[in-house]
Amino acid sequence: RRPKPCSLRELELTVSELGLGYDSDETVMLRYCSGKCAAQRHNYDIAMQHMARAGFRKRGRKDKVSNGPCCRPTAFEKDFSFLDNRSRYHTIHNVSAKHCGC
Amino acid sequence: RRPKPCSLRELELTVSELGLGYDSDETVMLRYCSGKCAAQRHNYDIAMQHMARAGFRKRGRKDKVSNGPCCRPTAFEKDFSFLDNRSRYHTIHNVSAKHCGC
Amino acid sequence: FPQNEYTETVHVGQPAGTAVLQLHAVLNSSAERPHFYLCWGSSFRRLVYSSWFHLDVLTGVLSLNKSLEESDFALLNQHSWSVKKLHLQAVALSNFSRKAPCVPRVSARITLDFVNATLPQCAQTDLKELCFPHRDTSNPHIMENRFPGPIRQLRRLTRTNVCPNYTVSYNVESETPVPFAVNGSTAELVVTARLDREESERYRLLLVCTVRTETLITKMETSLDVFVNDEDDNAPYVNGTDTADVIISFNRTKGGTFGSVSVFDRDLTPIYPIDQSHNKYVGTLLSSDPWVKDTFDIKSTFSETTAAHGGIRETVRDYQLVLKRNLWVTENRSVQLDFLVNDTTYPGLEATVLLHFNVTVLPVDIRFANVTHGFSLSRRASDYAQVGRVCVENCQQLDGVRVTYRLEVPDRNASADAQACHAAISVAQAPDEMWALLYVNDSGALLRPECQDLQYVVVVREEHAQLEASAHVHVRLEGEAHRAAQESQQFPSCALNRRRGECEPVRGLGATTGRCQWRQGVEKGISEDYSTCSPDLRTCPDSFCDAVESKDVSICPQDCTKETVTGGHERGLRNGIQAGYGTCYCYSEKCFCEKEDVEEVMCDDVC
Amino acid sequence: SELGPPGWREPLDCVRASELCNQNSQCSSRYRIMRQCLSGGDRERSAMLASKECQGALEVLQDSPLYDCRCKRGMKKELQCLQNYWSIHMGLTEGEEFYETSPYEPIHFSEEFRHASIISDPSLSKMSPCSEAGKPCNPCLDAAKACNLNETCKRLRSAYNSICSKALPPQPSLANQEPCSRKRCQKALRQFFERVPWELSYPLLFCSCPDQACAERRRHTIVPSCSHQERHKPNCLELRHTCRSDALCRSRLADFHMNCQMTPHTVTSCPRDNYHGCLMSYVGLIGSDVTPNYSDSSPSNITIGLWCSCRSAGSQERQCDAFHRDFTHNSCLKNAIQSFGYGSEGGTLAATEPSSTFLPPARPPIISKPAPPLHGDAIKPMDSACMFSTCANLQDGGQKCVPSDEFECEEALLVQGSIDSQD
Repeated sequence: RRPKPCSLRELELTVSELGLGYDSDETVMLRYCSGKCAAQRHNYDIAMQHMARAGFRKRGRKDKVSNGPCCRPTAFEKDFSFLDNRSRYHTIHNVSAKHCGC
Repeated sequence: RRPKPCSLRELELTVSELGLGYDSDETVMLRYCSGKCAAQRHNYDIAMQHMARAGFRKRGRKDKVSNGPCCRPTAFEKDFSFLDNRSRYHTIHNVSAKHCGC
Repeated sequence: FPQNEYTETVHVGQPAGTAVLQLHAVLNSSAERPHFYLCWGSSFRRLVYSSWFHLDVLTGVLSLNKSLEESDFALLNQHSWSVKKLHLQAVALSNFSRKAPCVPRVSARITLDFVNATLPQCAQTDLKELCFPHRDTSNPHIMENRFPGPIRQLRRLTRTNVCPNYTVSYNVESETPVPFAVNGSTAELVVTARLDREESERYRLLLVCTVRTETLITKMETSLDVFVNDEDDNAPYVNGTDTADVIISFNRTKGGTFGSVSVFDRDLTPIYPIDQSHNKYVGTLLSSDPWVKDTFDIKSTFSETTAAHGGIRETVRDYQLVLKRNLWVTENRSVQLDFLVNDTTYPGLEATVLLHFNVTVLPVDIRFANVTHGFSLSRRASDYAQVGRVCVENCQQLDGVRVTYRLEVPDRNASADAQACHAAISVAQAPDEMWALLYVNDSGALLRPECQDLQYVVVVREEHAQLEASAHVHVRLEGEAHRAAQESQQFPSCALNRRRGECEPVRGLGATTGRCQWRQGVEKGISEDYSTCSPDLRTCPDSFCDAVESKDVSICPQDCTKETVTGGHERGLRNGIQAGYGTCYCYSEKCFCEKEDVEEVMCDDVC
Repeated sequence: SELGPPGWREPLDCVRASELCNQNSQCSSRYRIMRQCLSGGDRERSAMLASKECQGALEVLQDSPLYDCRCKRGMKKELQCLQNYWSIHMGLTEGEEFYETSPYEPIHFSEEFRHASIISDPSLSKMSPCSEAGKPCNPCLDAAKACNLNETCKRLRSAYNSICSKALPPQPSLANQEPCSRKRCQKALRQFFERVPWELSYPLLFCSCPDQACAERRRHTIVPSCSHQERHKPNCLELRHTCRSDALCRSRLADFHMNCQMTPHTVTSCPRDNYHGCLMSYVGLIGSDVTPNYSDSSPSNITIGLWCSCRSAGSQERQCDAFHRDFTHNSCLKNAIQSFGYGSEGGTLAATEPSSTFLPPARPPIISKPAPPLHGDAIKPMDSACMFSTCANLQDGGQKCVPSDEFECEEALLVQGSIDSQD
């Protein structure tokens, strides 16, 4: 199956399932970014891929480098507020993606 | 040793060593981005880290997601031209970073 | 002047009246008398040394007007303490004149090295110095057909009194007889006859100087080349035929050139300066027929050749018929064109040559060589798969003819289903191509059982005369039909795939067999034989973005992409990838070429 | 008639000189007349210049600062300065001089240039493998490496390379279409040589080459296929005419002629042995209509030429040959290139030797036979004459000197005794 390009996806889950430590059964539509960014690579990335494999080691360099753009949020949805299971209000910033990009 | 933050680094090598396939002994000052982006993470990243470990599998999702911003070039140096070992000119675009960012 | 540069040396201490050098002028006739003047170029009047010299009007001898002192040397603000250069200009007029302005290209330039030292005594003087002036690099150039006479003073006038008891004499030698001699009394080199450039362009002379002292005879020799300048004194002539028979048939495009007739001229034709009035040719098309005037022109190109005998340079002009417009396929005529070539600068009578072009314009039939064209096609072929090529007869030679192709169903009142089947194949033609390509327009129709063998009529139409011709096209479908109705699918681009394993199992846009085809490159560096996944290796990649491929860049981005390619590569002349490193693959128009031997690392493994 | 305050006449740049002239009514009116005198084509210009009015204008302008104003290379408003210079000097010389006076200020031999041969620059000599015996040596590649490690040099080199090597897609409609955009390429080349320090740009051009690969790289430095080569070679005089109708090109050509003119009685055969001046004016021509380049890739024998021929030059063949030979057979230019290049051959031009005007490099460049020191017998007579002597009492049958194409013959052995007795 051909890997899909970088795009916005969504999953409905409870606030507790977010793993941020809040205990609340309220649900949230979590939007996140996933997929391939191969089409957005540059000569830089091809060179980094080659250097990471051999070039850096030959020159005694241990730098870790990224060899391709990542599928990341380019904008987040507005803050999300909810009542936890002890009826206290909380607001979480920048947890759900609005747009994705490489 | 504390990991260095995302920054611009440079290394002098021949064009052949770039690994793009060009055969030229001319040298180029390759600038690249390396280092940690820990300080730039959001709630989104923490949630993604948690979901990647368990959350997605529970929901039958196999999406691969990035759990933190990457140290990447935010701008590239101008095109670089050189003569290969058969005295023919080539121009490479976007091979050397000018600025880095997370 | 036979030479436009004169050089000599003058020394401190030489007295007034000392002869420095002698100018000469070549005469047009025996009646002419040259008058020599130092000419007052606008910058000359200010030169401090302008008054130090005198030029004898009749003899052309330049002499010192005053004795040269060390103070004179110091006056000149050139930064050299040993030798300074004095620049004078002179003109030769055919009569007396009070004030002679310098006329460019006609005046002679005199350069004197003023040495800050006295003339060496006889004992210190090298004998060669008595004979020849210092490094005289200016060779005489004499216009042909001029009146014989002296062209150069051989004696070194500034040294005549250095060794009074030596006798210096000159004579001239050459391997072959030459029209040159030395005047024993005046020691001038004399041209003894009118020269003819078409006879000899250059004379290689050997100047022999004999110095007799009491005890010794010394001979000094040096070569001198005398060049003969050209004058338009030869009429144009045709060597062989003055007629060209031209048949115009398939190639009838504007700018097309036909036939050739050569006109020779023993004179030279300077390519530069263009407006030079030497050997200037004018051609006239002698025809009042408007059709001829609108349709034809004569173009000439000239080149310099060397004549068989003597290797003398001469000119040859080739005259060709040129089409001023495209000829229509129906035009059918014969006409004789006369073209008058005139050497306008040749004074004689026979300055013209008449050339003839017997032109036959044949009509062109627009027809297909074969009445039927048979093709086979896999039922699994994808959209834009190429079926084959159709072309009118002689289409490779046809030029200047505009034709368009269309496909029709043979039976006009065929059923809807039959019509739907025939929508499977369509035709495409590139703007400047004479042929057309048949390609799959609806792959879904190919799979339907009711779509058996597809029969078409291909019609070609010539744009201007609206001539049409047709032929029968039979496409035999191979492979299994599918019961279920098939909607046309969305095919991805074959070029997306980066390995054989990904490429060969999948369908792709333009795949003739239904599957993409993998090409494995073998070379190490950047090569035209790069690895890639293609819909049809016969047409992609072939560095040519054809009429079907240009309908959708995803069909063959390797040939058609206009975007920058990432990775080691060489661009095609118009677009596409001429050569690539390792494997070339493309996301729509964005192409990459890189070594493919490692599993792609996901970015976050690294962040 | 004196046009300005006393002492007004020290040489100014021609922009300032023209401003001063325009501030003086008499001068500015003559200046306007002069420009009209020169506005016509070659033919009308001669007639116009001979007219009373133009001659009068010239008389006045010769006393103005415009008469001996000069321009500086790379100065602000350089082109305007050059245009002002020619607007009067074309009138003085009435056009077709073979050699014209350069509008640029004389180039003085800079000590810094002579010392800064590649070997004495630590950052480069470390780079040059030539200094280490046995290692592959390609000074031209070293020069490219040095350039790539300097931001300005790298940027401007990449700029001209990408413009000059970008092929224009073929357009059947255009008759003799250029393979690339030549004008943009030439401009980018000029900017490279004007803005990059010569310590980085000259080695790219004048590196010395031990083998063909290096020489081929050197020949390609200025992208010849685009910067000056055309499908049909023009006539060299036509090339000169095109150049002389552009103020910048005309100035650079005059500068080259002045600084690279072969001058006897010098060691390098360059005027005042100033080979830096010759190189500088040679580089000034690159990116103009008269762009010179190496004509082949032979490592040892440097041959420079223009992309033109003297075929079909008619009676002007000699003048055409003479113009082209100033590039193809120029011992000053050849020596200048070798003198600069051999600076990179490790150790030949030791900067520390006692200073003298010029140290001949290890492999002597092509120098005309060293002229004797200048004293009373100033100039030696024709070097190419053959001399035979016999005793006066013998038959007058001295040997014959057969003329050959290039008439260079070693001085015949003199009859011993008979000549020596004379000295």
